[in-house]
Amino acid sequence: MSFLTNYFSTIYTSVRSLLKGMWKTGYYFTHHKEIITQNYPENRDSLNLPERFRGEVVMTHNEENEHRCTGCTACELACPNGTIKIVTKFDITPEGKKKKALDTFVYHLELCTMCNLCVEACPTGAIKMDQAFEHSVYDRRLLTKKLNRPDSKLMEGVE
Amino acid sequence: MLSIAEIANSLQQWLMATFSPGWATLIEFVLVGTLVLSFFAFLGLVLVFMERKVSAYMQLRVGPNRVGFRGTAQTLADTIKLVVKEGLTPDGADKFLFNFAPFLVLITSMLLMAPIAFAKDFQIWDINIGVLYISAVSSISVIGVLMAGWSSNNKYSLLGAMRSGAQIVSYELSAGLAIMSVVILVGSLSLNDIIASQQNGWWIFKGHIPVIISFVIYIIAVTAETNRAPFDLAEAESELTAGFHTEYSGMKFALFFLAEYVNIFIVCAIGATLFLGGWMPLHIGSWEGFNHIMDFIPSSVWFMGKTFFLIFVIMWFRWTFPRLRIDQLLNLEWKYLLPISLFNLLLVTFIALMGWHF
Amino acid sequence: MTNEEIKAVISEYSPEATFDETGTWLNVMIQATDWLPLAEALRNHSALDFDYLFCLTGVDWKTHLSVVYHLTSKKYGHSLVVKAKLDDRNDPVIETVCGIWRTAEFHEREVYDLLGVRFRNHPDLRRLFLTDDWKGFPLRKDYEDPINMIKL
Amino acid sequence: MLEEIGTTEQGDLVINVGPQHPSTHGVLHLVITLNGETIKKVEPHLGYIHRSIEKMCESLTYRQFIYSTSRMDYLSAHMNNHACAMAVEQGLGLEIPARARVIRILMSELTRLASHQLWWGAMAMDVGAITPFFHAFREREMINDIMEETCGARLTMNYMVPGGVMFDLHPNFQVKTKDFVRFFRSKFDEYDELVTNNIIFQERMKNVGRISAEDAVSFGCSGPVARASGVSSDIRKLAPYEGYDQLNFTEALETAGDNYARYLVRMQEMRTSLSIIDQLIDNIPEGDFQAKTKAVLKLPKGEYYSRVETARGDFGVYIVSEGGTTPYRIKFRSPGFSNLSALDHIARGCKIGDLVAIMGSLDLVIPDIDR
Amino acid sequence: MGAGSLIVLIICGIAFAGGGIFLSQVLAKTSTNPQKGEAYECGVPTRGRSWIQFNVGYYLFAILFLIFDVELVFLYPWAVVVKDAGWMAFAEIVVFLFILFLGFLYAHKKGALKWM
Repeated sequence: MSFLTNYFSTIYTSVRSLLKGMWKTGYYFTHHKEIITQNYPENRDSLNLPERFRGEVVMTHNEENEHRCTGCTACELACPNGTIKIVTKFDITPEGKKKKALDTFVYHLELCTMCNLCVEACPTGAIKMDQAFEHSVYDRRLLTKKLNRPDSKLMEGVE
Repeated sequence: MLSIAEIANSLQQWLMATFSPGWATLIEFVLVGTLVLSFFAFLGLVLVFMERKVSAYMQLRVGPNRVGFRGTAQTLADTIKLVVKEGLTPDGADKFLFNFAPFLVLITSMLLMAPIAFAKDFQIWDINIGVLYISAVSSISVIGVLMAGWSSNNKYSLLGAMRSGAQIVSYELSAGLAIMSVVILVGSLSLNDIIASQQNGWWIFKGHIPVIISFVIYIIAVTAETNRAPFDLAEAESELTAGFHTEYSGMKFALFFLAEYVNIFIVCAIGATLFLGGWMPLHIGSWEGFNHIMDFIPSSVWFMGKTFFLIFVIMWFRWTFPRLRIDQLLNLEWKYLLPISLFNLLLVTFIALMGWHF
Repeated sequence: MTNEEIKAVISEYSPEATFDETGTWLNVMIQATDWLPLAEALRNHSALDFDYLFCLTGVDWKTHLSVVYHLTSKKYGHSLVVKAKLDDRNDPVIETVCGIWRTAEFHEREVYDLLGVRFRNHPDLRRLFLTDDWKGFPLRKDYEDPINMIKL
Repeated sequence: MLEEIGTTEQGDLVINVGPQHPSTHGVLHLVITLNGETIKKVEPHLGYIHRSIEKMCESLTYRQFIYSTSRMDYLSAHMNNHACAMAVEQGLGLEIPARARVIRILMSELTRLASHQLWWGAMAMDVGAITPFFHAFREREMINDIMEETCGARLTMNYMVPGGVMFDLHPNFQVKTKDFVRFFRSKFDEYDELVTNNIIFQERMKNVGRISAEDAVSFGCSGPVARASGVSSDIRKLAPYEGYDQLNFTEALETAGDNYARYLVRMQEMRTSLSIIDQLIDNIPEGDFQAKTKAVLKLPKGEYYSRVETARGDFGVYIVSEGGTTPYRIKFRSPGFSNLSALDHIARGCKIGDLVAIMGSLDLVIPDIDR
Repeated sequence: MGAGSLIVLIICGIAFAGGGIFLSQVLAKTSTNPQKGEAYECGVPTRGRSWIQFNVGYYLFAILFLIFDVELVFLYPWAVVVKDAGWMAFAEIVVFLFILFLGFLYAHKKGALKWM
């Protein structure tokens, strides 16, 4: 007899557990308010990325097209992946001295792991992390970027 | 009131009057063929879309919502994609069987359409052994599955096919026994008789608990027979990649896919016919007013409503439950469903003989 | 068991072992040839009972190789680091401890794969990560990688 | 000869599962010998995503190498970084500010929760239930948002630096974390209703993939896998770091050693993590979030080993320093590697379907194994 | 429509499947590559043949199925007439099912329903 009670109680508990699960999924089926997915490309304008979000490295420029990079290569040394290559040139200062300055700030986005070490290492605060995250392109060469704008100069007073 | 049956009848009369009998029959055949084909394609599109939407809402998603109005054309787009895909046949496969299997599976589900009463007096073939016909023909599809799995010369396919063979034949028993309990109550194998007997109430209401048990067993068994989760061991994605149709691609895969969905429709249609009264509107005893209002809803809507409700339940299973393991699956059938349905059958007979059903 | 007691027991089994207590754990330096009897003792000695080998690795010291075993006892909670020195850099061989700690099977394959230490009597000593036809052992200090992403 | 054609004897089938298979979470390649449906032997083939992180680290500085460990067990990236930072701090003899310690613990526990949530969803998916996966992601998303706000990234946070953490907590952190804890608590019953109590799930999990306590120790299992067999192995208890010893929590232990026990241990751990967060969230000390360090770090000659309890178990970092700016040799002791070594032992005699469930319950993250 | 509908349906099935496959062959872009003909096994070349004799635990279930399926066929005509035939038919089927059930219990006892 205990075999039979066992048999039927197994059936009862199993069916009950299954119905409970179905109740839950049924609840979500009928409650569309609970939907969590976002309509991504359409909601681009309302996307709110936190300001700390690291999407890519950019170099800040002010309105006069001046940046703060002295070409000291601290970021290049700090980078674990060889993402940054700094090409320097020699400027002639008004006093007639030769001075090392930034020529091109090459940034390989395809190698970057967004570790933020370069930003931390920069003594002058020339680079920062940007929130842009849609980086996909069809040609990987496009991922190699030049961060300093054309004809930009070093900001006054940045050493 | 204009009903589908009337349209069909007047069409037939017009055909008979206009053409010679031979031509009329031929044209009728062509019409039926076109109708069935388009219904087939339509079912595939609708059911796949429904499945995707049901799963999406249960999974806190929106589901397809880009192609067409609110994503309704998504399945059409998928079909086009499958059509323009290259269908591959593996080098090691048994080419004939490999290509024949989708035909077999599809023809089987096509044949199962014949006895289904879609609306009042609207049936392709009013066969007097409808229930037996369905039991018999539906077992052919397992041969298609076995054929597909074996001929692929792929180990996953082989295992999937073997599993599916054991599974389908096992669950056929309890599905058959569940169907039989209604047959006992009605005393006829014809689907039309069964529907007619539910004039004053559906069997699920009239037949007391034993019929409800039969209904539950029927739903479980057909879920297993159509290889749907939680009994989708033949395809068990996380174990056997795609099971018996691993090697199928493009249109041949699409045919399996379509047949699967049409089979779901058919088993649910049979379930609706046997237990929920088919196209018969909801009638409650002697509430004349209520019954009269219910009669205004077209019979085809009743039929489709019930069928799609059952389809929804089967989808609901799929998106809620984990998959069983093969030995548990067979255990469930042989240790629980079969003994219970055998016992239940006797109970139903007892009730029928005592005349306790309403 | 305190370090002193462990030292005493170990000295019993391999008298030539030297000790180093500067780190978190007691370090034992032995020759590779002394390893197997010591390992058996560490595992089976009732007062030591080092049943948990949680790290097994090798270091290339340019002149020689060493295999480092980090052991702990689930029962007593004491830990021990054993460093076995392998003098022959061209064909470093040490006894396997698969039979004592079963996790060693994988770890030894890894060390074989990356450092080229052969574990004698290992049941299935094959490359674990690299392909079977790989030349050289990457974690050796003299291994030159033809492709170096960072230097590119 | 028979071995060569893959059929060892009559009736044995050799099947490759992976590297491209829906059930392996990553590119794990298992060669399975089957007798019918029963598994006779499982042989893992690794190396598909081996990047030789240990070798790479030998040319990276002590600040840089930390972040390469994020790519190992990406689900507990933060805790991997934690172990590395601790090893470096051990070498430098740095004292970490109290605030940084608490932040580290909070972040670690959040990461553990996120990892376990993903595991829960993936576990259910392995046994065939797809819906729980999305439910798990709903909660995980909230953690990711918290991480994104404070750390600046969602998965590979790169938040640890030797001496503390990279930034201070975001002003919203406390509020959002409390919200999350409240929300997650309310949804925890749902986890039980959907999966834990489900009879099919229990049948699939109970008495499957059993490993005894002795074998678990011998195979070097750690984390939930060992704890499910009754082996106490929580580093947070055995070798407390960062002030875990001052917190009030218990180690989740089960004795059955089967899939279901592993499942329960992880569910219990989620509750533990929630309670740890509860204890700390209102008591974050004020002060620095980073100790002062030199621009170039040099570890004195010696060997350093640090270990943390990641979501998968005992993660160890073994650094051999020759006194330079880069490690001489580095070894990561990853929990998944040892747990995988037990797979063959666990899976023998089970069915194919069980294999998938076992892999799910071991919670293997392949990059952790294929370093 | 009568049995002729079966022919229509079979033709429909062939037309649908054949038409679909034909259409896809016309429309699909094809390319040849020896790897395309390989059996799929997660991207690793298959080891050994698939068509070997192997241990199927399902075999016994198939045999059992045969027994029960035959029984099921016997039951159909009975089910149709049982209401008219009355209690005698009921008693007979109870005996029939009882014997079968004994067989089932025997199989169960012998372990045929246990997975191998």
